[in-house]
Amino acid sequence: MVEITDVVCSLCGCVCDDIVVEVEDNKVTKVKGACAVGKSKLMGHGRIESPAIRENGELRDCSYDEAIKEAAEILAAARRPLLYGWSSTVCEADKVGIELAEEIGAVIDNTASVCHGPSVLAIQDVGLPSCTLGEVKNRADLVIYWGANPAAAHANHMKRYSYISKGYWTEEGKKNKKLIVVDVRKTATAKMADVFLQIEQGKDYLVFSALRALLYGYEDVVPEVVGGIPKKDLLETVKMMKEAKFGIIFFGMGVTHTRGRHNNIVNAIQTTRAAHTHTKFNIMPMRGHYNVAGINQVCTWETGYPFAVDLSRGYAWYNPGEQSATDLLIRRECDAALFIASDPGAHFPGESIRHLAKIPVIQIDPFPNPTTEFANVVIPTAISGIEAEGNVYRMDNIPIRLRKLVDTEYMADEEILERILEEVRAIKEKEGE
Amino acid sequence: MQTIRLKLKEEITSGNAKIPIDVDSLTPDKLFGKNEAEIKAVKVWWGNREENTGDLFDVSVEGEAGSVEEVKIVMEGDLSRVKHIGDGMKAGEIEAIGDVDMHCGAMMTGGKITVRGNADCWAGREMRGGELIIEGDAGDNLCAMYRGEMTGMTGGKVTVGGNAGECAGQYMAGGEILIKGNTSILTGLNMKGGKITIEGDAVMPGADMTGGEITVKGKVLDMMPSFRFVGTTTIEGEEYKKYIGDLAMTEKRAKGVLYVR
Amino acid sequence: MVEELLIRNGVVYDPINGVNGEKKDICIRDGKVVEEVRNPKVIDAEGRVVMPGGVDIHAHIAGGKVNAGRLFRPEDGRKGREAKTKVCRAQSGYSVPNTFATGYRYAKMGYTFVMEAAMPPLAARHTHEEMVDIPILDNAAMPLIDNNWMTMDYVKSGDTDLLAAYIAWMVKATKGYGVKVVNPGGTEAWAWAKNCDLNDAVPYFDVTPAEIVKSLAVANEKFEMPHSIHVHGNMLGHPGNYKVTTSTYDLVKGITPYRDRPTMHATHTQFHSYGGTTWRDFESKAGAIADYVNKNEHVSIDLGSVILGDTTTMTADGPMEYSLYQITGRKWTNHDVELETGSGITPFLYSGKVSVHTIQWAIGQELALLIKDPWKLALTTDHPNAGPFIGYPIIISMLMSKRRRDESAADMHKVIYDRAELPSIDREYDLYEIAIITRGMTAKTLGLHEHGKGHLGVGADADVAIYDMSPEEHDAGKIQKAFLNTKYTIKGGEVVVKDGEVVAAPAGRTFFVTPECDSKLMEEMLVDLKAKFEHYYSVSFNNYPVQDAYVPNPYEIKAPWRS
Amino acid sequence: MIKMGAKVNLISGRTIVQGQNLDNKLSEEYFNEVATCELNKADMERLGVAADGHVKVKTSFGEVVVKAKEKGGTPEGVVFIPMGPWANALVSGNTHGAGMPQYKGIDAEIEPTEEEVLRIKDLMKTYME
Repeated sequence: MVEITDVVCSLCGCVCDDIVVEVEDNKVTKVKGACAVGKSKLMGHGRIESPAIRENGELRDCSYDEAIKEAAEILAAARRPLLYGWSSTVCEADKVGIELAEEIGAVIDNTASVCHGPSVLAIQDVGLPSCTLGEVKNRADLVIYWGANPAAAHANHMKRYSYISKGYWTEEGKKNKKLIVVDVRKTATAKMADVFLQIEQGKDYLVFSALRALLYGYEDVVPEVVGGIPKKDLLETVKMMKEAKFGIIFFGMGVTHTRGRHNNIVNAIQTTRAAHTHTKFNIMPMRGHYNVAGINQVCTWETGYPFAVDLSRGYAWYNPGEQSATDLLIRRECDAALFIASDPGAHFPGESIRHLAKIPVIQIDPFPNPTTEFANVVIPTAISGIEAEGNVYRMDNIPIRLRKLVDTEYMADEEILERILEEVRAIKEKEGE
Repeated sequence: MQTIRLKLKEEITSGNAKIPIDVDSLTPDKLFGKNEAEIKAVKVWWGNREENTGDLFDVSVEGEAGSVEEVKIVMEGDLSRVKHIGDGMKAGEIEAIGDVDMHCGAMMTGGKITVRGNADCWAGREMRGGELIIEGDAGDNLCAMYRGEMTGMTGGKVTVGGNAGECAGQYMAGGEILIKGNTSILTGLNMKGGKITIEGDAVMPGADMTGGEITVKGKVLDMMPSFRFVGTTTIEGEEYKKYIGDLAMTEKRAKGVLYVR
Repeated sequence: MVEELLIRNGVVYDPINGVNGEKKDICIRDGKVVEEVRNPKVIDAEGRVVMPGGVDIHAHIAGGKVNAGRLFRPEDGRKGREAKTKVCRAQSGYSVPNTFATGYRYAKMGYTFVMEAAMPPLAARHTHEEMVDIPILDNAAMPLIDNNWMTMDYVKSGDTDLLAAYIAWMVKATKGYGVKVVNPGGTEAWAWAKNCDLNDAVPYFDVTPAEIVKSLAVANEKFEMPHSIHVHGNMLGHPGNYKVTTSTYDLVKGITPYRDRPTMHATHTQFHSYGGTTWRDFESKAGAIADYVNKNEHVSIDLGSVILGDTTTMTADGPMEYSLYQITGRKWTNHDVELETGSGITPFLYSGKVSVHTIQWAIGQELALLIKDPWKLALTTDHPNAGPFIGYPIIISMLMSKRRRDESAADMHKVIYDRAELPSIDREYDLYEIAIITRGMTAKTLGLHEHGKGHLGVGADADVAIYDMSPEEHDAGKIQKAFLNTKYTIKGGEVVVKDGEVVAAPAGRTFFVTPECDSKLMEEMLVDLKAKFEHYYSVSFNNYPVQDAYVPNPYEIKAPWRS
Repeated sequence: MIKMGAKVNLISGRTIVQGQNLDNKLSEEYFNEVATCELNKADMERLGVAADGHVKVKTSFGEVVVKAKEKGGTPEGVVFIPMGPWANALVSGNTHGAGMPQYKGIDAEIEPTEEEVLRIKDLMKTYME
């Protein structure tokens, strides 16, 4: 048995890096310090066992070479290919993916587009006053979760970084902190709150604007109830915000997924800016996958833009809502798709999945999932953070290197993509002759 | 007068995938002075490959034009995947028969576009001048800015016969928009100049506006909680409530005017 | 196979070797300058200006805040789009170009080395990931070590040996190049939405910025560090700050450097040379700063000269960016980094119609023209803060042409004639001086001349820029054009730019310094540092240092302890 | 008021068990967690559906059968289906120019049903027709 310390969890945007793992016979046998969700990931699940190609409706096992060649042929022939996913793998693989997209004139998009893509759009409107998670741990005396339920989605978040954690000016943990939760439902997180604002579904935008008006001192114009929340509760919230020495808003998909989308986030950020005229206030998206922040980073420094990048003309054109994966699919725009480290079969609207059944689909993933059901080429891969190492970015954009814990026979994402790129170039060279 | 007819060939959009064609190279000012053969040879992007216009469209030219103003392009066929119609156009006329795809009339500075159908998102994006008429519905982000910019439409006139989607006129700084139907959420978001008239209903209009004028002749649903009521006004014989806002931008900057019946 | 190249008959400006416009051949073998070659490929540089590859001492080209700048400015991205070619990747951006464009555009200007001026240690991996993606250029990055809690603790206890041990660990852990200081104390104060002047106490830490600067300078000189401390002082961008600036210079006056270089490099000095009390009576104090630099040897500066137009400002100086955002009301991003530093970003438009911007524009050039010895200053725009690096050729043409300056001033706000000195200065730079402020001085100040950069002596890296202009050229427009796109840029003996086009894009190298510290001292320091990780950092100690994988093309410089 | 074919506001989102089975979607555990619809007690009663009884949820974009599950803290008239294929059968792909489908706040109708809940593979098959 080998004990490995300082293991980095490759599940959610918290990227906890203090996990202890026991490995026996090249298998993870025990996990300490991870949350229930992270532990489940590190302990492992059933795998896609072999590369496969669909023939007459059934997947037939084949070699890596054959699957890679087939994938390359599909991509090289496509007039409007989509390369999507990228958030549950390492930056090294993402880089190759972007190069492949450039080579074949593809649209490259990542899971941010159905997660915190709206947050990115909002940042492009107004910016983002934020900080690293350690800042929150050491300084925050007011924590607000808005449309986020870390108790279910980021189970270590409060303990490591926010409400329950202990830091330099917060050595007594939650004792001297306040927690405000804004949500439609009284979630497990909401039950811990000092103040729970139960908001009417879809009314977030109005509530943010009301808070801003109050933070700037225009109590007279705000109606008695906004978005289902009584004005007196809004006033109390504003008082807490002003009196805090360091406030932080964490927001989740309760805000990005609902009516208003990115404009809800613009308004959340504007609220933070309004609060900042009184005291220190920051805001941070609760990023989902462990490296969704990373693909946004890599895609930005390589193409200039974080997601939904159209390289069909050889340069990058960026317009979420036009080039994002869901739009391309529902509008039936793409004629081939590669999915890596993501599962649109489970996470895209049914309407857009329908098109996937009609075009060639390549799946690169360690695990079988709904996407496998209609993939034409399936390429199994090593699990980043367990079987392969590489760089990832935490939700606060801090880069951390995933460790390799066990050996594997599966090819890593980076290598598979490099091989596909090589094949594509060979095909193109041949065509050029 | 000269009429250039461009009819999209049926097979282009009849496959499993409907791959859009970008036609920003097919504006009256860019085609002026070209004969039929030359027009057929103009390159357009279809997915990740450039094609000849003549390979995608049936092209015919009637009459002569002495100036760009005398050039009229008529587009026909299934235009629902034809993007950037009249994008950047400076003068002349385009008539699109049927529903058109995104960015119709984006960045146009002059001339006239008539869409005899619906227009998808970003019609009139960053429009600087000229006239855009959409007889049907407009999609989202009508006359808005490009991502990250702080200025949308600055001039010209846009008329929508039906409804408009979300964020119509975002960051609008000048010009006029008339919407005869209803609008979805956040019309005139961040507006700083110009005029929007909505004959139907609107949801949360005027949020974060710092200038310009919005008139809603129908109902306002989810009125912003950060506007100040300042009295009533009569417009075209009807009484309207006048609000200024958005105070969420601070009083100093809240110079937008919202009229609600 | 031996790769040989001969650059024939160029007019060479190589200030480090005292070569001032001599017609000379340059022989290259295996990426280095050599005495002679036998069977070379020949490049005819007849009558053209030849210089060593440019060395930029201070620019923000890679890392968290640069990328945050790209991410939140798609409207900047749409400005510089170029499709991929057989050699080049797709390009985008103007003030915040993507990594590929950054490499190509610098190379086209004849630059072959760029120093990334601010690396937040906790995010050092990010800076390195981007630097690897910048083609052609050799580069390095300076970690921020001034607002760190460890630093302030040792400044307070007065233990500069332990501070030196911390510097050694930090520079090594981040694979960094030297000690960067940005608004010492003020950035920590910003974590509470406050700021610090030079002699204010930092909230909760009971030290002053002045003490931080002085202690860091002392600690830095305990090693044979190639570069001095690199300082962005307090009160950047505030009217009347020139007194803070000279007071900051005074702090390191008595400290002996390890070799013949200053003890402080003061960066983007334009932003620190302001008179007046508010923006209303704002005026240039470039004269006062130049006077100080002329009379003293312990400080070098770079300009931070303004390029008119839209840009993206970004700095670890969080409170400064907040002030700027409050003036413009445009988008604003801030990112405070636990126990270490912070950053702010906001777009900004420099307009020649605005009085303040006009004076700022004048100050950068005044500094260059009033400081007598060009070896004391470097050409920068603090890219992209005062303007993007792609504007360097504009500044070069201004410095070389009084006429161009006068013509430009005539189009600007008339305040330039009342509250700036520029219109009355007649000095014009010659090509030798331009070569000094763009390669000679910068390589020397960074200590890179000992590692093959910034000159063309035998043994130097074969980094050469051949500009398509005659040494006699006086037309400012032609000078600008020549410096924007070289006839040839040669990097490590390989032609990377020809006739203004990138023809090859080899990977660059990352330079980093390894300070060598007494192991007992290191152990003692590590006890304190590990406690900080245990209680306050959100990343574990063992996951903190930058792994070797992030520096695939390393160039290590050892900095021994000076016993 | 919820009754047969009553109008509700549908939201979707994460749960712990859904997260634990992200890499294990073909499992029984994932099915049991994700092919469910959470309602508050009063709505369950008014709808006349028992725990683990089946309900059919319909929107303009699709319909799906899931198990009903009582959950406190859910407001009246709001129903929650964990994010996954069953919830997504009901979601519109229109992103309103933002790239993001509206996964929360969808007008839906709900009614008790005797129909079976589709397994993941069968659900996917419906898209291939």
